[in-house]
Amino acid sequence: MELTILWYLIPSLLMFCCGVYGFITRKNMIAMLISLELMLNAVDINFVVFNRFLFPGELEGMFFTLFAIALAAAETALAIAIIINVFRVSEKIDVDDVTKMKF
Amino acid sequence: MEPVIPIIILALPLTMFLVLGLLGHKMAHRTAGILGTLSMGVTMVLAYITTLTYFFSGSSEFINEEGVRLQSVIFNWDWLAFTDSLVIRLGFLLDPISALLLVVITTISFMVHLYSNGYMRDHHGVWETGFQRFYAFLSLFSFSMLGLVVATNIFQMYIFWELVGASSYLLIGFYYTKPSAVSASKKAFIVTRFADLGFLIGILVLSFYTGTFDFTNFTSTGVEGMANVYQVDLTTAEGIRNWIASSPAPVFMGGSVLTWALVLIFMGGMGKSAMMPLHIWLPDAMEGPTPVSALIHAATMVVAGVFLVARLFPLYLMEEVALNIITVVGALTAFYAAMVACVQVDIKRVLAFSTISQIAFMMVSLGVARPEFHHGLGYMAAMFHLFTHAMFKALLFLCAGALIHAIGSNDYTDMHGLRKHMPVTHVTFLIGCLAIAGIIPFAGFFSKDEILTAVFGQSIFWYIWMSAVAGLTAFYMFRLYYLIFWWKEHKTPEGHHAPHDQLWTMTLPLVILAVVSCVAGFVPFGNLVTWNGHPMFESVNFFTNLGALDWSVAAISLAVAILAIILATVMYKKENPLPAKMRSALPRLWDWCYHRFYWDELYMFITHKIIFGCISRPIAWFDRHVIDGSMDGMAWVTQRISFAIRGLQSGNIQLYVWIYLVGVILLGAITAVCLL
Amino acid sequence: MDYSQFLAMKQEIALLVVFLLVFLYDTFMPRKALGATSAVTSVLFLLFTVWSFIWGGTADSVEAFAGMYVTSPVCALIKNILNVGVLIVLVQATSWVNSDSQLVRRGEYYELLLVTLFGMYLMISARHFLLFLIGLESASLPLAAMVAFDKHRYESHEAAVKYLLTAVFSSAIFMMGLSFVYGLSGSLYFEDIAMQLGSQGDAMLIIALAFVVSGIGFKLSLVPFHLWTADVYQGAPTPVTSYLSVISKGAAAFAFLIILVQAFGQFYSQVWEWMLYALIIATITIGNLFAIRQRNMKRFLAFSSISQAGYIMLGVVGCNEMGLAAMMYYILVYIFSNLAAFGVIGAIENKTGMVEMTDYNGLSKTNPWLSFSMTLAMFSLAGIPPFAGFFSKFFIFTSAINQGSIAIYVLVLIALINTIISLYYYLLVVKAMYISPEEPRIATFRSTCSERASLWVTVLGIILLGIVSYFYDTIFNTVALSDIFGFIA
Amino acid sequence: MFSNLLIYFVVIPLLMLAGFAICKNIRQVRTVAVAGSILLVGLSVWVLCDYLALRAAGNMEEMLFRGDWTWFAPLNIKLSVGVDGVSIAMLILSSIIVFAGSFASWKIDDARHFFMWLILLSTGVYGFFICIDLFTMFMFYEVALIPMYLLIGVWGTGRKEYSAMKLTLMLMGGSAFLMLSLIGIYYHSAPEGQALTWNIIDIARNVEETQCISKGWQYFLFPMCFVGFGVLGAMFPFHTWSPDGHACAPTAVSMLHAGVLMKLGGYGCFRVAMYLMPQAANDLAWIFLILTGISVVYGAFSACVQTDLKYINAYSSVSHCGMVLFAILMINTTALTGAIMQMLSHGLMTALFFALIGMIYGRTHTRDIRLMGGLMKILPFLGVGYVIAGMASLGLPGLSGFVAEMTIFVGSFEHTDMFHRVFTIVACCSIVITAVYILRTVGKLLFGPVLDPHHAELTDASWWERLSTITLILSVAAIGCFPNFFESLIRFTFSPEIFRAIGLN
Repeated sequence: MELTILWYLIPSLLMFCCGVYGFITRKNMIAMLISLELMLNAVDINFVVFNRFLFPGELEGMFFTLFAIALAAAETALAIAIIINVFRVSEKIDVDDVTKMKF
Repeated sequence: MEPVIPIIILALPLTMFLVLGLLGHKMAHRTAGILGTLSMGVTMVLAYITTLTYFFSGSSEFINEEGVRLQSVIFNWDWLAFTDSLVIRLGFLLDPISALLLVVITTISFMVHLYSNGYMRDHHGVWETGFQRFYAFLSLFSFSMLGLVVATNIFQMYIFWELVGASSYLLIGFYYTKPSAVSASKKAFIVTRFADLGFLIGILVLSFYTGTFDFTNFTSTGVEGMANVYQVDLTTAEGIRNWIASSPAPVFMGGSVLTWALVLIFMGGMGKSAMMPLHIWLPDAMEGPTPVSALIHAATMVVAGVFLVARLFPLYLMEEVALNIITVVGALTAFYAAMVACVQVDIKRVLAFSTISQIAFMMVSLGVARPEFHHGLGYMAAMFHLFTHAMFKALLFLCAGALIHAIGSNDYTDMHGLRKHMPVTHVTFLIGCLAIAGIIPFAGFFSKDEILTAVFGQSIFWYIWMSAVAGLTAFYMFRLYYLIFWWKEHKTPEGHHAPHDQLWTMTLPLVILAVVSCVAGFVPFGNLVTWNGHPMFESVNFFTNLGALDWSVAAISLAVAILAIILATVMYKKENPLPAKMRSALPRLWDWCYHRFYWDELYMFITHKIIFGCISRPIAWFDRHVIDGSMDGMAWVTQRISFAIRGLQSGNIQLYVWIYLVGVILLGAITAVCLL
Repeated sequence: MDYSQFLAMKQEIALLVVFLLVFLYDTFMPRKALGATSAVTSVLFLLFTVWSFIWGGTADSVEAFAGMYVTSPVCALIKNILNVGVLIVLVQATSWVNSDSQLVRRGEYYELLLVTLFGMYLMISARHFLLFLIGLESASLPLAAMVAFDKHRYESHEAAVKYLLTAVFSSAIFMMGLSFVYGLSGSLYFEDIAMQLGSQGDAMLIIALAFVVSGIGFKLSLVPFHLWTADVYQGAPTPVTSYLSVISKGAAAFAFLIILVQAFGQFYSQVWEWMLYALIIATITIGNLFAIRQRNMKRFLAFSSISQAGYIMLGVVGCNEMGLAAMMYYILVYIFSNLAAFGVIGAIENKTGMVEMTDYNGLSKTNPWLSFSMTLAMFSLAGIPPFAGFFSKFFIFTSAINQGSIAIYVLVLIALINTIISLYYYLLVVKAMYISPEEPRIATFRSTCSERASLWVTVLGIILLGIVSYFYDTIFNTVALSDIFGFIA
Repeated sequence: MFSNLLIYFVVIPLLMLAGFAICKNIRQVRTVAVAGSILLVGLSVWVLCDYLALRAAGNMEEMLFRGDWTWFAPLNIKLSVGVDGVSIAMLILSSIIVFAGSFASWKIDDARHFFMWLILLSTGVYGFFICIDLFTMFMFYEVALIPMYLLIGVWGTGRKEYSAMKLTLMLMGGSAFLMLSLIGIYYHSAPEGQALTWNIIDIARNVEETQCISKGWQYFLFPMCFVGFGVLGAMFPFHTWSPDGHACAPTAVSMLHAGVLMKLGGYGCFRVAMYLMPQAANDLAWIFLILTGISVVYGAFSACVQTDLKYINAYSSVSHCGMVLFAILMINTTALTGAIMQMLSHGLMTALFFALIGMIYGRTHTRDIRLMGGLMKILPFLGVGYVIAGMASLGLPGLSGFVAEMTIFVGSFEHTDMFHRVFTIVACCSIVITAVYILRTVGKLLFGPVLDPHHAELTDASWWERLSTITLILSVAAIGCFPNFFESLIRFTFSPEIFRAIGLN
């Protein structure tokens, strides 16, 4: 059977939604970070797929994906560092506990 | 006539006001008194000169060949130009009535100035505090009153009208530490101010439709060949009436515009001349020093209303209605005031009410005056009575002043039997009483007789009515006379010296005025002051007035007066139970008269309960709570909202992201829905 | 390839040079020489700023890398405006950076800051979404580190977490949007996107546009993408907050306009005009409503800056040279006014550690000059003449109304009514300082010379920027030459 | 630029500000203040004389002393100045009141900063009156508004924080609408294809010749403009800032605010709203006539029951300023002349009132008339001054109030229809109510026995107080005695060939 573009787009969309869902529901910040990664990767898939199916012969999407991966890595590193800092200071890693500043 | 003298007549009192007002407290009392009196004397002399020139010089700008007296505008300066045609001018209009009023005002004013030198200090010669201020205000008043009577246009009249109001306010409130005086002055000002509102609106209406303020454009036509000289005639007034009738909106709420204008203007007159129902300020005005009452509230200012009507008389002739209203108001007021005067205890109040009643006489006589009847006899009579009344009423007030000064009280109950102690005052007061009672040959007799004749010519009913009022007048005046000078005298308390006649400064004016009151009646007014300047008699001599009497009327009024006097004698010559009997016979009537028919209470109710209580306070409340509240309310609501939505900023990242997401979706969805 | 086209990026390169110098100095200089780091940086940056004012600009727009990167007089100008702001921030930061708690990490602050600035340069000059994304990320990621700079303050870390997580989330959304745009247009060049998309508006594109807008709206902290702002501003060290509040906002605003106009210009008036309406009204109103209640000065200024962002967006609505000029002028004035406020706050915080509004009661009695400059800042932010804020507000409203439809009048009226609310809370500060009868809590002190210098500059700016018409005229003339709005039919 | 006389109305205050900045002690501050205000009075008189000379020489332009200096070229914003009779009258008024005010606040504490803000305020006022460019007018307008906040907040009394905040927010709220309408006017200031302008005269000409502001736009812009200025003119129901503000403000500020600042409202209504949008003015006048008619009577009535001297005067200001707007809306030469006269008259009179109230308050430390009495005996000078002010306020001939009110009434009466008639008569009634509350106040405050024995040893006015009072009394009397001079000065502005924007005559 023929694999149309949808076969790729729908999973990536699902992935994205899972990421969003996870980000909003999980209380552990590391878990939230993982969900973020899901979202970013979904985006990458989108780019690759669009490039591959709609505009073959160009590489713009691919390149974008490469950069995006790098950026995602950087973000993760930074995020983890900061989360560790928070843990150091407040002994907590639960997102509900980092709500000192509000209103 | 050269404008120099007229200008000085107006300028002198004004300067005196400024000088005494600004520098007065630096001067010695005596200096201030003398200064004021002298300047007033000069003014009086100049006024006499002006008047005599007007009446007897026979110059062509004052009288034409067939002996018709003319109106001549001595000078007329632009003061304020609203539009090209509507210009307020300050000028000097010389015609019979203004000339007459010049004499009256300056004479009485001078007498009062003289008299006050004595009156405004106590027995030990200690001057009243604010003596200089008193003279300053007197000068201010004289200035304003003179300006009023010589006004060339109705707006100038209004200006000085307000000024006399203000100066009377200041003079009534002269003893400003006395609460009663303060409230009296306030009352006087506000009541007259209310009347002036009518006057003002009347002026606005009249000037809007006629496009002018000048009296000469209302009532007279220019004499050809002579600038600034006019002759009174009806054609102009008729022209105005027809012009208004042909204007787009000649009728306003039933009445013709002209009627409205005239009635409203008359309302101003009612206020100043204390006609019912705007009379209530005059009795209280007696709180002021007695000379002031004599000058302002008996002789001059209160007749301003009469003068105003007389000034516009040809216009009033165009509107029968207005004249009838004037008659009715006058007649009612006259009777009412006379009734009240019969039971008052305070002698100045008695005089005040008699003043109201006498002015009402003049009003009535203006109201009944018609050209077709004896060349408008009523008009002449009114002016005549204005003159004589000014003299004898001033006399009476000054006598009252002398008494009060001697006794230190306003109540006749503290006086009784003073005829031995104060002979001069006694005699002059008696003359005054005879004059006002209308006993031949005193001044009052002639003027009042003319009035009654005029009324008789117009309607029998009002004639009877007014004769009754005349009787009442004689009655209450002699009641007052007996209660003051007869009856058994009080024991002088130890340590007090017995009452006695006052200084010459105070007695001299009494004597002069008494003499005037005796002879004034013989002045041949018919040839001097008539509504259109036409003389009434071909030739005049000392007995013209006697000759001109309508003896039937005269006899009746004389009889009525004498009867009234006899009645008064019987009741009050010596202490007897009759008055008490009468009082208990008609308790209700007595009560009502004694409380002046509760007019003041009514006004109190209207002002305090209705205007303050039902209008001002609610408005103030509304302002504080509703208007203010709404503004504060907005602020409050904003605060509340900002407090209510603070939950969005919960500090929880996931909620932030959630809102973010919803925001994005909404943004996209709404836009999509809107566009596709 | 032709390396000479790197020369087009001379401002960026010069900035990198400055960055490297600072880095090397910080790394290899002996300990005792490090005391001068701030001075060195400031001087270097001052030189760079002057240089870029004089030689940094270009006569006309220059493309590089097949049009991924474009610089033009306008871009140079906005970069210069940012430079001025950054310079002030650097000077203000001095005393904080040299305080004991920060001593060890002194250099890093500057390095991170310069990197983010570099990122913003890229955002401004990018004409291709990849480059833009790189700029965006390199402008926002180091900022997270800077927010977390205060190692010993918990708030600092909490702020950092909030900032980073939400930032990444938003950039994910942004990239998702991009992917759709790419799918629809087949290109990431702004021009090509504009061409390809033509004027076809299908739902998918609108959703994509919403995603993109939200991504940049997050940087601008437009409601409802603003929720991180208050917490981050409050938690971050004051010099970082001030940097965050003016510089990155300015860069983002400009980039936002470029993207909307050049990539989605064809849709103007159909799509994003309405999005902007909604965003502007929400931003101004919500920002003000929250600001009313704030008592912490930094948090208060956070919300005030949110509503200010709404006013800045009015310049985009205008969507013409006048609007762009008004917007840039507004950014310039806003930089000065806000930095004046933050300068005072920072000075006081460094001395006493007080940031509550109630701490400012009776400040005028003890520190008249500080309160005076604070008052000027507040008046300028509230748009009171004769201070610069009035002019910028007036111009931005004028440019917005240029469109002339009643809808715009309504929009501007709402904005104007909001200025009353904002006036209220700005006056609250003045009231605390001048009117409040309580005893002053802050004793008289003498702020460091760097702080005073920065305050002088900002106050002068507040007074002169408006009255001296040179600044606005220059901006307008520069903008008038640009072809940015060439796409708008 | 500095060859133009008018510019000095802004330059002198700015120099004064600089002077205050370098002043060392109170003496120097006073010197600067007095010197500056005298200079300003002199300047305004000079301008007046020049103006009359030019007119006499037959110069018929609507604005003299014109000057245009480009400011923001891209938006065609100019600093363009020019005056006609009306503005000159306002300038004279302002300088007299600034003069009197600086003497009235002789003993204020922290005089340096006080005068700085006060003079900044007056800078705004002067600028507003000399400018004929919408942008600069608006800028100066707001410059004049904001110092009030600190002046009241810092130097005020009573609920000063609340009042200051309320006043500032309400006035700024008004100016929000104003700004929108001004920008709107700008975008319709010229027909298609011509350069837009902020210049009032050009706009008026364009409106007259090419109807560039269409009727619809006028209907949209006029109310916003009129309300915007009307708030400052204390138009019902936007007057509520006035009582509180005045009650809490220090003497000189009340003087300047009630005397001059509230005139900005009336002036603006006439100069911008009516002048640039005549049709709307003609068609919508009735709405605002109702509002102003209400505020005339409303203010008077609520003044009747106040017990705080400043509240009484504030409400009477509401009534009198309502009269100004009322007359402006009558849209005919006489009424407009009356309106300007009323501005002059009310400005001086109310400044006099507030000065005296401040002086009395400074002695008795109360403004409650129920707690005072018989002051005439103790403070004769202040008492007499107060009576004169009162007489002016209730329209006694020979003082300014009478002239202004009569002109207004005569002008308003030129309308024949029922609506205008009724409202004219209602307005006339206010003079009686005015008499009521003025006499009530005077009676309670000055006359009668001395209520509080402590008042017995109060001292009468000092020389600076006398000076400031006498200045104002003289000006009030001058207008009252020689009205024709002022009226002709003003009326020329409305003379048919010049006053063309509002299509009357």
